[in-house]
Amino acid sequence: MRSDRRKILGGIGAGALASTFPAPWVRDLRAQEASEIPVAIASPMTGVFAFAGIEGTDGANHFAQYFNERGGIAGRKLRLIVEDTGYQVPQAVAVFNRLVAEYKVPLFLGDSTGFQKTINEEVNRRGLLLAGASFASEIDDPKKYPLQYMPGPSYSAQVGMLLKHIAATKKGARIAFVHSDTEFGRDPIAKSEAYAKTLGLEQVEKIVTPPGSFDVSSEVLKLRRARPEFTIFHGYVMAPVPEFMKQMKEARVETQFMGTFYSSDLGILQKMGDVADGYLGVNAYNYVNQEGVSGPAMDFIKKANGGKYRTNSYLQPWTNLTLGTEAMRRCLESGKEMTGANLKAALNTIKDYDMGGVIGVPISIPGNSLGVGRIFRANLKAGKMDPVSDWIRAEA
Amino acid sequence: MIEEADARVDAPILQVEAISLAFGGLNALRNVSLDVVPGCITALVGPNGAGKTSLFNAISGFYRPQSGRVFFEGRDITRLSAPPRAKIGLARTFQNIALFRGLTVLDNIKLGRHAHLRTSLVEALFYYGRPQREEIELRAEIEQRIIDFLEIDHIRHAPVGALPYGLQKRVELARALAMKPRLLMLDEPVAGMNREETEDMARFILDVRDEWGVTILIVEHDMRLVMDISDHVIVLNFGEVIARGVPAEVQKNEEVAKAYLGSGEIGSQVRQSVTEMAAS
Amino acid sequence: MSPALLDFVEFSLAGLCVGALYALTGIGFVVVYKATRIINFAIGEFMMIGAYFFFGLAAQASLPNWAAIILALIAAGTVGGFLERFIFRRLIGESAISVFMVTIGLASIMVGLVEIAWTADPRSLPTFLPDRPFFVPLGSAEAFLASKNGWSFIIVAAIMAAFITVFRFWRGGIALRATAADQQAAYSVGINVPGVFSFAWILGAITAAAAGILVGSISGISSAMGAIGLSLIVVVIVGGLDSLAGALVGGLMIGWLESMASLYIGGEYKQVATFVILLLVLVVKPYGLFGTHDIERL
Amino acid sequence: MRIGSAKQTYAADEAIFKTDVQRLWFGLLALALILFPFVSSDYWQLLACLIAVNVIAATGVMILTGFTGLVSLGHAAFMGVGAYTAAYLSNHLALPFWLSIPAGGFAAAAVGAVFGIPSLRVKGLYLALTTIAASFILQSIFFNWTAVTGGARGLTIEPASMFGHLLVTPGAIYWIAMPIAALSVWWARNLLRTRVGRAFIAIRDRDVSAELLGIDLLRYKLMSFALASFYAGMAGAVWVYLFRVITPESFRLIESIFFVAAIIVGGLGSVRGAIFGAVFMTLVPELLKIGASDLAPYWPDAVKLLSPVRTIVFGALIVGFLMFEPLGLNEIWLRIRQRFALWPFRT
Repeated sequence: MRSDRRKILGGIGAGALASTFPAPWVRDLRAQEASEIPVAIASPMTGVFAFAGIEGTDGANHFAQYFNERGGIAGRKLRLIVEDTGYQVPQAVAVFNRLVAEYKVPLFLGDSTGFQKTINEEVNRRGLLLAGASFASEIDDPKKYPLQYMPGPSYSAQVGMLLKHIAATKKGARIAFVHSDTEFGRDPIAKSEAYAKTLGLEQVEKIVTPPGSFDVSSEVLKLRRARPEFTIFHGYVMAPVPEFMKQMKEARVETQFMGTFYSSDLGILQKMGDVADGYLGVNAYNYVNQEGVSGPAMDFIKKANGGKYRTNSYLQPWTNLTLGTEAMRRCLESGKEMTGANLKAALNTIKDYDMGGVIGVPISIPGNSLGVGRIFRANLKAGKMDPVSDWIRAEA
Repeated sequence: MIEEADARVDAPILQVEAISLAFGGLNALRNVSLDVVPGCITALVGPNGAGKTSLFNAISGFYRPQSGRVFFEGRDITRLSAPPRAKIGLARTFQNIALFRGLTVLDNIKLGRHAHLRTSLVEALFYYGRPQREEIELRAEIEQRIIDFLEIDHIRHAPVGALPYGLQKRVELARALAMKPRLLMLDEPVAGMNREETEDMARFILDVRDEWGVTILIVEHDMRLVMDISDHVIVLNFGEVIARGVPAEVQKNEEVAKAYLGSGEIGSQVRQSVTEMAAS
Repeated sequence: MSPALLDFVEFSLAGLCVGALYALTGIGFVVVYKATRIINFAIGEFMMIGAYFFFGLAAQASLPNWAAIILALIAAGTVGGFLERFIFRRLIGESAISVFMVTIGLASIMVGLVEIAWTADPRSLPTFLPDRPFFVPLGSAEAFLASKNGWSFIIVAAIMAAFITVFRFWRGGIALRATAADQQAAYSVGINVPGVFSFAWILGAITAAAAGILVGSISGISSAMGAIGLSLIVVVIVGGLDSLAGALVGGLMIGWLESMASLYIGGEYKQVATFVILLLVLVVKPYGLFGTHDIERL
Repeated sequence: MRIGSAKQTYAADEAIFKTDVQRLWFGLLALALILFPFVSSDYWQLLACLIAVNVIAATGVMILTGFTGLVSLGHAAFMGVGAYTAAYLSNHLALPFWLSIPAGGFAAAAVGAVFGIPSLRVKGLYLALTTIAASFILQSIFFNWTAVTGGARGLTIEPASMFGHLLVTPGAIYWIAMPIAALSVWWARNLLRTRVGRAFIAIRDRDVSAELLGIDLLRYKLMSFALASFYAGMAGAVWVYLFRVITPESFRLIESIFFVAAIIVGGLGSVRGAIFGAVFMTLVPELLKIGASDLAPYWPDAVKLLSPVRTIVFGALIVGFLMFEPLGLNEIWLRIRQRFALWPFRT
């Protein structure tokens, strides 16, 4: 009995090893086809950000389809190599090292701020272009991160857009920040507090929630006392935002809820339920189901998904790849090798570029970020996000 | 032999002075005093629950008595914790064998010498110089003095858990001998052994006293063994000393007989056969 | 009533209500430990599967909430019983740390299965609690208590009452207590000890699932929500692993302390406050406030 | 083929390698480890470095849990102490790596000894829980002591340098990580041949009788904690030179669990088990990942759909080993070796 089980266990183990072990060696021998441009993606398919990683992978795959259908770059097709990181830096670094060594990729998409910071030196040394899912303000600095870029405005630019909107709506309004006590949550806060001051807004409360805590009742009590007119969430995806909104409603605090990119997705807001109606979110992209939005890219997306809604996380790698491939095109067209420095220089030449409907205005990328965003209002009854501002260009 | 013991009778190696020990209202030991004469075999007997093992534990420092004092070679060790007591020569074996099952026989025996070795953690990591010398010397000594003496050379590399009961008891004795004992405390050394093994053990115990010059304090139920080998007998009942003296005297003591009958303790012959069956 | 006092009362109420949820999870943990001496590190994952069962039945299969809750609890209990029967019972006699690691392995398996069945998307649970807040009268003022907090407290109190009844009066509960006190003795008086083990696991799983549904209704659910269970282990360390009263007091105390830390120092210091208490307890009473420990014998 | 040998001296019988054949195999292994970086890609070098780091830490956990019987689930946090210390010393005092790595070890040893104090009063699972508490507490210190740890943002460290060369690639760090791993293993083996190692095992098997044999429990339990944490600290310091960025999230409870899982899978109570466990637990998830991405050309959603399967396999390995192979890989290895002991004369 026992020895049978041993055999089975051993068999499974041996099978697992046998099926995988030779692979890397075999692959090393495989000649890389000159007709392809490999791009590697380290994506969180498990762990806390798995939902974003999975959406993003779909977005990236659809982009590759779109791009290749349209001929690639001078006949060279885009080939994506996607791997899971579990949203863990060491795993992401391992993925990076392997894929970069194996495929000689000109562009790598990462999964987190932590990873993008960790790998920065290595990226500089190896000379390739890196983008990812992070909008960390720190990375929006071409001096420190010369070979990186981000597919939208940095978090502090996003909060800045919200603050500007508030200042335009109501002079000297009372505002409160609610953010998570994580790297992601803390990122824009100091800058935003200062910016709110210069706009003449009155900050009446700042709430910091520990990561992983589900209870918000004592925080709500604080907000109930502070009575902010605008409450800005940052550093969350979903929890605990809905609970904040529900309890604030119960406590009859009349406040306008707002949030940054990750918690401004229509899909997420719909999951939050009715309380999310009227929520103001800043987004770097158009929503896939937004009316009157078209362009070759957006039309493709709508068709490829058969009308299914796709989240912000889907459009993020789409945008990264659009910019990255455009940089490659420009680089190759000017007869240069696709090194990181050349690609970044080519990327910075992108001016007033049409994103094919993904972003409502022509964009430029003078530094590390794509500094445009727009504020939308959740209209859950219609299942839509209604734009309430024009496309805003980020300041600094 | 007897003369030598008599000569030193004024300076007992171990003196227990009126110790009392209680566990949550239950008195395990009440005002127990005893002396152990150097170079002799002193037996501690009494029915089950009389407090023999508790007394052993108090002497070796595992329990702290609530009152009373313990002297070893004239030194008050009442407040000393167990490890230093082991170092000054109080060695013992256990009623339920307490060998380290994850180690070989040899390593178990080596452990006995622990307190006398000097190797520090850092030295141990490099195993160079003193630690190596110390280990090799220890090994040589154990091989020559203990393993040969106790006739366990065939099992020195065996893991201790796999050994038969009688051998385990012998390894435990070997480990206690490795402790450089001045006083060897044996807690039921032949319990559960068959006759042959018991006789072997008795021989070893006598040899330890005679050849090694080690004083022995023994707890044992096997009355025949006790009467055969011990020089002094102390009888405990309900945590109190009820009799003491040379074996012949104690055997005749009525109170002792009553204590055993009252406790319903079966005779040693019956017990012997039962344990033999169990061991086989 | 002075504003400072009102603050204190309101925050205390909020804290105690959250503490009740901590206590509930703690009890799911203690029941298993008490009977079987197994530390169930997968407690958070039991919460998670309970919440997902409820989600599947209520939101996806569109059952009425009450039916979905009952079925979800039954399903979670079945999982608990199944794991006991086919895994933990075979590990009786293995070292405590091995069994502990098995629960960790199971936690990982459960996460993977949930991700396959429901994907890793975060989701909201259907609302099944009224959303009218409580206003507790306090002299001239009123203390605000969010509805979910209040209802969680009431539900947890009801579950606790049920527990006490079971343990005091029902034969199975008494058998469980007897087994906890002395397994050998329980065997010898004819108690079906393996049955008690199964019962403890089922009960533990149901309790955890109930806690999971309540927590999920507050924070939403995701395949990563098991981490909450991990952080709640602090509750049982403080209360004592084998004490139901300890879990209750530990849970309430930590909930209250967190709320106080949030009021007087700031939300980011909630956890620090918890750890300070934890440290104090470990130094002063390493077996927890109410935990027992066996006297060492040779 | 291996043939029983008669030893001439006690010293020979106490040696780690008892036969020439063993020495030969060891020589081949050493040679392979030396040649490895010259024949492998960056990726395999990185994995080798990660394995080395994990071997160092797992050997420490093995000493503490496998030999002394004290369960620690705070080891990743101790690793973090080493990593932060090394990073801080290297950034602020410009300490070279060969000083900051041991310094990281010593800092972790001090912290580990402090958190080992409860081991004097509690045992077994309770101790495991206290070490979880240690892990939480240290984690919160990493997070909040911004002046030293950089808080949530973490720290960046300058690359290690040797003779003016910056050691930035995994291939370069390999020459730091692998020797330290080898040293760690050698230390552990030596330890077991002396009174200290025997005392640890005695404490594991029966701590009360160990005390009556003259082993000072307080001293040895703390010593074991300190030593194991020293290993963890060094592992953390090497880790930080490998990745050059630390955030508090790098050293979570789950990593501590990883180490305990590794020594169980490898086989509790043998140094070899720590090595096997660290190698196996590092490689298996990677290989499964490679397997999934190899399927991608034929099955585009493979990575997406198989990722949860990896989580399941990780858990199933732990459960499977504990249920069916509780003595771990080391036992399997011994069985295989037994079978081939007299090969080719008899199989």
